[in-house]
Amino acid sequence: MLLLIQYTLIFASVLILVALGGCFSEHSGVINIGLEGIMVMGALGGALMLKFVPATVPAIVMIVLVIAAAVLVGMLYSLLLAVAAINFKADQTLAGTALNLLGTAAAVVIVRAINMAESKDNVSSTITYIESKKAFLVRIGGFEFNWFMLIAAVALVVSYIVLYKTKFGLRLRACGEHPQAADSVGINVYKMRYAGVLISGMLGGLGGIVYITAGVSEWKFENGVAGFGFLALAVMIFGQWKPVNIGFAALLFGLFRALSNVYTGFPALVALKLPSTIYNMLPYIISLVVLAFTSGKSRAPKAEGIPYDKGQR
Amino acid sequence: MNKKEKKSLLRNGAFQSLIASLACILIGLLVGYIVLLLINPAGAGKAIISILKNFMYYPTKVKALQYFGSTLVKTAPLLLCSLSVLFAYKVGLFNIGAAGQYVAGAGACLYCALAWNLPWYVCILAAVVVGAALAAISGLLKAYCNVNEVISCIMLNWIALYVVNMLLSTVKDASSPYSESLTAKNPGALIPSAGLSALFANNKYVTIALPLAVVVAILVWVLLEKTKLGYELKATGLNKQAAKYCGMREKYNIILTMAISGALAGMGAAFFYLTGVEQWAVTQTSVPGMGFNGIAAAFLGGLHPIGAIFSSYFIQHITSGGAYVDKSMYCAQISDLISALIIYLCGFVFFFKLWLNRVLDKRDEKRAAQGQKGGEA
Amino acid sequence: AKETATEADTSSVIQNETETTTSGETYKIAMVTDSGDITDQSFNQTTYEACKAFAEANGVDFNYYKPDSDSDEARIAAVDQACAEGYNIIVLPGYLFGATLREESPAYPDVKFIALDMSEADLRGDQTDVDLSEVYNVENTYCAIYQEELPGYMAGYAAVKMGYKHLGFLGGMSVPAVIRYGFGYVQGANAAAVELGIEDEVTVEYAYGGQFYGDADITAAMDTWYSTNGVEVVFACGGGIYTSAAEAAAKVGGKVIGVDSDQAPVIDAYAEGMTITSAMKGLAPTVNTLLSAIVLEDTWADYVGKIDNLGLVSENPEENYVQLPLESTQWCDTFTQDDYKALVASMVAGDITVDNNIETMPETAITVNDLGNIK
Amino acid sequence: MCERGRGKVTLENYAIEMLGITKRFPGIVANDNITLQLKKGEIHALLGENGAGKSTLMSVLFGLYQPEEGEIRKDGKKVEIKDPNDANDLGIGMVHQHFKLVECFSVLDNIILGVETTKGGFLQKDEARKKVMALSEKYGLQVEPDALIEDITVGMQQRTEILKMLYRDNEILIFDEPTAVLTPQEIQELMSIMKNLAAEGKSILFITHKLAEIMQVSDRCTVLRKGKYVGTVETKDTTPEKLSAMMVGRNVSFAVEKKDAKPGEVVLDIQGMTVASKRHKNNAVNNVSMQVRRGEIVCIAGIDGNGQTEFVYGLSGLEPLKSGTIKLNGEDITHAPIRKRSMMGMSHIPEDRHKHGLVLDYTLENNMVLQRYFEPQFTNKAGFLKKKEIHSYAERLIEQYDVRSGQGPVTLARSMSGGNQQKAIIAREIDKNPELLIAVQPTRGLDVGAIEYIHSQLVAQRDAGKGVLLISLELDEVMNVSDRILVMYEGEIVGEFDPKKVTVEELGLYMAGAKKGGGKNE
Ligand SMILES: Nc1ncnc2c1ncn2[C@@H]1O[C@H](COP(=O)(O)OP(=O)(O)OP(=O)(O)O)[C@@H](O)[C@H]1O
Ligand SMILES: Nc1ncnc2c1ncn2[C@@H]1O[C@H](COP(=O)(O)OP(=O)(O)OP(=O)(O)O)[C@@H](O)[C@H]1O
Ligand SMILES: [Mg+2]
Ligand SMILES: [Mg+2]
Repeated sequence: MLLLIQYTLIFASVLILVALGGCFSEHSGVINIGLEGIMVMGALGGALMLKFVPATVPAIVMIVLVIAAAVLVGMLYSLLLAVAAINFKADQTLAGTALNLLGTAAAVVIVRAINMAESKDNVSSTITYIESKKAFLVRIGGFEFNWFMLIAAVALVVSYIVLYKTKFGLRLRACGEHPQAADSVGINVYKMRYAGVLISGMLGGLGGIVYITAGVSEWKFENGVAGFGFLALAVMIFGQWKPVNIGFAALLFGLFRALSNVYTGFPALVALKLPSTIYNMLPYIISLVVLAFTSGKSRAPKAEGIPYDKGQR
Repeated sequence: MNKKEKKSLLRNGAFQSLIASLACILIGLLVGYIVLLLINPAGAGKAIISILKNFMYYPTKVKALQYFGSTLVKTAPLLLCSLSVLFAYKVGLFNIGAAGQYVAGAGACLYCALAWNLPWYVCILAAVVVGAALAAISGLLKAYCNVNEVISCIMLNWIALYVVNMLLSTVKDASSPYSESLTAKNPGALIPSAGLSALFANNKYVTIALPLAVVVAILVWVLLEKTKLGYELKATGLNKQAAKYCGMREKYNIILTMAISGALAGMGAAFFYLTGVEQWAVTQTSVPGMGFNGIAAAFLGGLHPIGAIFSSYFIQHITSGGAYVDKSMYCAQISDLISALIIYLCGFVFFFKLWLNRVLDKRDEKRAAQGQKGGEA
Repeated sequence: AKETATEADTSSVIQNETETTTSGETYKIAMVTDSGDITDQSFNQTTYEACKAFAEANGVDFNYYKPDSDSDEARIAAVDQACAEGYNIIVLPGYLFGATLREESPAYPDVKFIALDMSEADLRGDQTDVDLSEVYNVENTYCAIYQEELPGYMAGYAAVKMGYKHLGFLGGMSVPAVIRYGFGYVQGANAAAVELGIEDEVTVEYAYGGQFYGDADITAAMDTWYSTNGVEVVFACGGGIYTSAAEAAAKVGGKVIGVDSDQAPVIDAYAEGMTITSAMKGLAPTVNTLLSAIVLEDTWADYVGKIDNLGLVSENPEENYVQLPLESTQWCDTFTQDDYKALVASMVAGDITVDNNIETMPETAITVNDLGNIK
Repeated sequence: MCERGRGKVTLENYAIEMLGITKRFPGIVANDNITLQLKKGEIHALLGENGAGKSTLMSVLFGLYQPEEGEIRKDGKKVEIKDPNDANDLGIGMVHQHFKLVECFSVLDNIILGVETTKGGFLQKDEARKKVMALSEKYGLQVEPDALIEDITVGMQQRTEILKMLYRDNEILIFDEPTAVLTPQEIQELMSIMKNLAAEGKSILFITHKLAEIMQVSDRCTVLRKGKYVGTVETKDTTPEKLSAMMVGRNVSFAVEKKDAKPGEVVLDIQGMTVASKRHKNNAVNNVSMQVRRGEIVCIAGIDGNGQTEFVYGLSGLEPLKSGTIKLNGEDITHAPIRKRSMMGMSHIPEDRHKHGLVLDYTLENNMVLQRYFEPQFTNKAGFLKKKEIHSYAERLIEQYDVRSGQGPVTLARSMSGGNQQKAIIAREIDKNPELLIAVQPTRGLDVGAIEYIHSQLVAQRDAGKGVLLISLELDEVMNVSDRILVMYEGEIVGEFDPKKVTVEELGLYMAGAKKGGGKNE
């Protein structure tokens, strides 16, 4: 049971962070299909930090450094989307897709280059961080608390406040709903959209490192992040672009994900003999069904996906 | 006078797409080369060359021909995926689900071939139908529940993958994670070569799938540009309400568009797996990249069916070329990197054209203005 | 006579090569990975390291190739490529190379093929009725298969003897070698339990990860085994999948059994003394034997055309192709080295036989929960 | 008539001067050396045909576009207006033709957007709310601060836009076609509001196509034609006729001259039509029965939002009926698909030309055949389009109906002026040679020239023996064009009148729902 909770929470943390990322980007008017790729890059940044910082440094230092790395790399990478989508009015779905493909490819190339530089034979795309990773974990009885759970929760609250209680949030959402209006009252739509995308890069990158440290102490980057970025996208929509709902959606999806792995701990479920594929598939099916019913009056930002161009009306 | 000609040529949309695409390719390769240099200056040049040479790497004509064949074999499905993407895109839908429809198609044709021992044409049909059906779901959701097709497609991609893995597990080798080999189980399901393989040093995977793919490309072009149906579909894609207002069955059209798009992707899968070149690994944990590369090919081809033929070949060419990079220095992902870069750069094409036209307009206005001034004076 | 002939034209083709070795012949060794990479922490890696070591020791040219996709077409392409670059000894680890051999061994009569994990069945593919010599080129190919069920048996036996009652088996993908390990493991555990008369106390959780690497999902499953279900030791059998087992074991001081090579060094990185033993098969020795046979001793003739079924050959465990590591195994007074030696002896003698079928889970007195693929 | 502005440099104190402004767009000079001088505290009307360059000129003043030539002065000092911020800092505000409000924000949020008051980054809405309420008191601009824009009437949306300007203490207020979207009542309110503002010393620029409004509120009026400056006149010593002459370059007749109608047999017969409402529980159209005969123009008058839109949707098949029957030429089409209705001779000039009327990203020629691309003359049996025929057909319509655009048949509809977009639609619908022509607010946002033209076309159709059903919000249009007036109020026909026998005032009462059960005054 504890395990179920633990894994639900850790998976949910990943989903919350990444989905919030998508949420910011879309509220600014930029669809971010590229979350998957951003996660990989963020993960890469964090993993390298874990690899190169000696495991002996105090936990808090390690945590800060790793997060900083993941966030930074994530943001830098999301710049690719920002430039293409905002300055060059590229098709956002296209740019996002490119980011996804590029993310994994680049990560593998980089990691291999590093590994091979270290030892000629090590052509693997794997980074190991057995010791250094322990910094994130605190055992409370049978429960393994992960600092990222806290961070995700905080991110959730902060996002809510930023989006709905601050000037920045008001302007950001205006840019996603009606950029011409925002422009006509002197808000710099381009700046705002940059902000939105960069924040999504930040949270996406963070989500990435959380994911690859969630259960293992080494990561093989050929495997990307196994569709978690897309799952997060589903969470965001399921949560109707609202932080609080996203929180719940993430918990639900996290639960399914966890169930698919720890169900052997529940005789009842074992008895069902459902292939775990079913559990893995459920989140996608559910979000489709939910979409079908909610999208009629979907709260998706109106101007999302439409490049903003002063000349156009 | 020749100024005029130059202008008219620059103004020509097709020509613009061509330059744009070439630019994308060049920049993509350049960046790839730089990456190689960073990793290991020694072999960078050799590596990029071998990527570009692909099969020409073989000294002997025979082998070269044979592997030229292999590249073509993999081009056919890519072409169909890119057609799937660009068809939907022309009608205002972004079918990111081509990947999933491809998976569904693969599942359908392999299952028909292995479980029911059906002949190849039936298997292709099955793939087409299933691909279409899957895409039609997205269409339905968009038409009746206004669910953004990109999102529903992404969901369906994963669902398709899981389902197909489950389905094909029932027809897999007892002792391996692969679907049974067609040659062994049901040679009748292999697409006939009709003597084509002879042209490619008896590369037995070269089949009539190649010419068929090209024919389909041409058909797509005709459908889009020349027919009433194309006119209707595009209108619907551009303005649903207007389409309804003038009596088009707009919901039906959206669904039809997705269905056709999905059918193309499904056919792509059939054209790949029914050559026997590859078996399906039921343990795949991620959707095959074919559909996504299709996006690349579609945009690199300037969203033109005929352009797609060449862009698809190019993408496949460098992808296969990646295999010849010296593994002791670099990894094959370099070519993934390059094609990903190219997709990314394709995003800039529209802006490039816009910019080019703006420049031309400015120039013409200046001319006009001067002309007027001259007139007044 | 034939062999020498082969030798002759081999040399004739490669005269123009530059590399020369002690034996005066000129060889270039290439290895092709099956679908994984040479860092799969499994047979690809072992084979690669063995080849490389040999090549460096004897100044032979060596390189490896990785097919660009997981298909026979790609594997064949990789071999073509190696041959085109003048490599004339090709090492192929993994049962997936059957089709490749059928195609390539006749195509390159002057190249020597060494196929590991290659059973006759794999080699024949669907050509079950024709004579083997028509299936592939018996004049330039050597195949070896390992009796993984034996080391698996030993590991299972050892684990129960060491006093562990709740065992687990976490396979990678359900491929023949892995299955043989697993079923052997179950039989071994069963035998030991019966011997100790504790059939009803011993349980084996049996599952495949469906992949050769660990991740959060598999770790979650392992956590359930160790923490919730109280599994004490897990036989992590397949590439990097041990990472998930070790990850989970570390949290509750659980134990792990390594595979293929002595994995104690790798796995103990997670926690001291986590690895109670490893079920090893002698890929490296085989590679060495054959490469030296070709390059150094000119005794290739003794091997070519064979499909060896490598297992136990001697009472002395260390001379066998399958074994447990003598030093890193955690011997205890319920299972001493001598007990192990005795076990090996009786296995050699044939007093103990291990069933090697991979179709159905062996009949056992102990409880086995077959969970199938958990991902 | 005064000379071109550059000549007489300012002695009186102007709030704003735009001197010799030139702005080019691809293929067109939207503003060609235009001069506009706005006095303090005056209401200055800007008049011109569609595409004359009014919005562009205002956009230049508001910093949305940069002019190629010319300069702008505030209180005699030269100023640079690079973007709306600069305009704001100079106290210039604008109510855009198409409102720039965030639908899912509250009125208050929209007003403060861009000039939010914050403490430590957090929004402080209380003072803002006070200030807004104060303003709305002072100028009689009622709004509900917390209502979402998407839930309030167009009128209140516009009041929000005005409050936006006032909240920013703007001195110079630009209104681009503010009345195009308002009901008569709302228009009157707006007029008085503008007067108050002017009285407060604010200077107002006011774009409209309705001369009556200009005569009513403006002090002076500047006229543009085809991007060129024609002149500026004192309103008190000019007349609508003079103005329209200046604007179009010829005399325009307002009274639509037409012979008496000779109604023939019934074309359209509606019995008990009821259409459900998307917004509220009770029906949008409730048990409406009416007829249209050949050779008459029947007009449905009423204030916006009284079910006219739904009525037309039901009639044209865009929405299903809840109950009732529709007969066209005696044939029941209640459940017929849209295409069938169209082929049976129903033409429909839609209310929203951007939403329904056009595929904005299609070329003009493709839009011209939108209703008949499938006919054998444009598509052969094999299902291929006959491009040549389509092209020449489009050229003919453009010629015949004088649709102006950049590149003729191959112009993107999006880039055409609204007026010309409307002409294109009318050409398409009329050339179908329909039995019944449904025209919904066909002259909305168009200039008098265009309006005159369209009215004459409607009459021509009538005289050709077609049935014409006109839905309009503008009383003078109703009175001038129609042969029979039905007033719609809350989804029901509350009265039927003969335009010659009824007064605007009486109609107004019915439209406002003050009187019901309209006596058929025969
Ligand atoms: N952003 C733009 N790009 C290109 N052409 C434009 C643009 N905006 C306006 N035009 C063109 O400039 C001309 C003047 O446009 P403008 O908006 O000033 O007309 P207008 O007087 O406001 O017309 P209306 O009465 O319909 O509002 C029109 O022909 C229009 O097509
Ligand atoms: N991006 C653009 N490119 C070309 N022309 C444009 C563009 N945007 C607007 N126009 C044209 O410029 C003119 C001014 O636009 P505006 O929206 O002010 O008037 P409009 O379109 O006529 O709206 P309405 O019909 O309500 O008057 C219009 O005729 C419009 O069609
Ligand atoms: Mg205007
Ligand atoms: Mg207008």
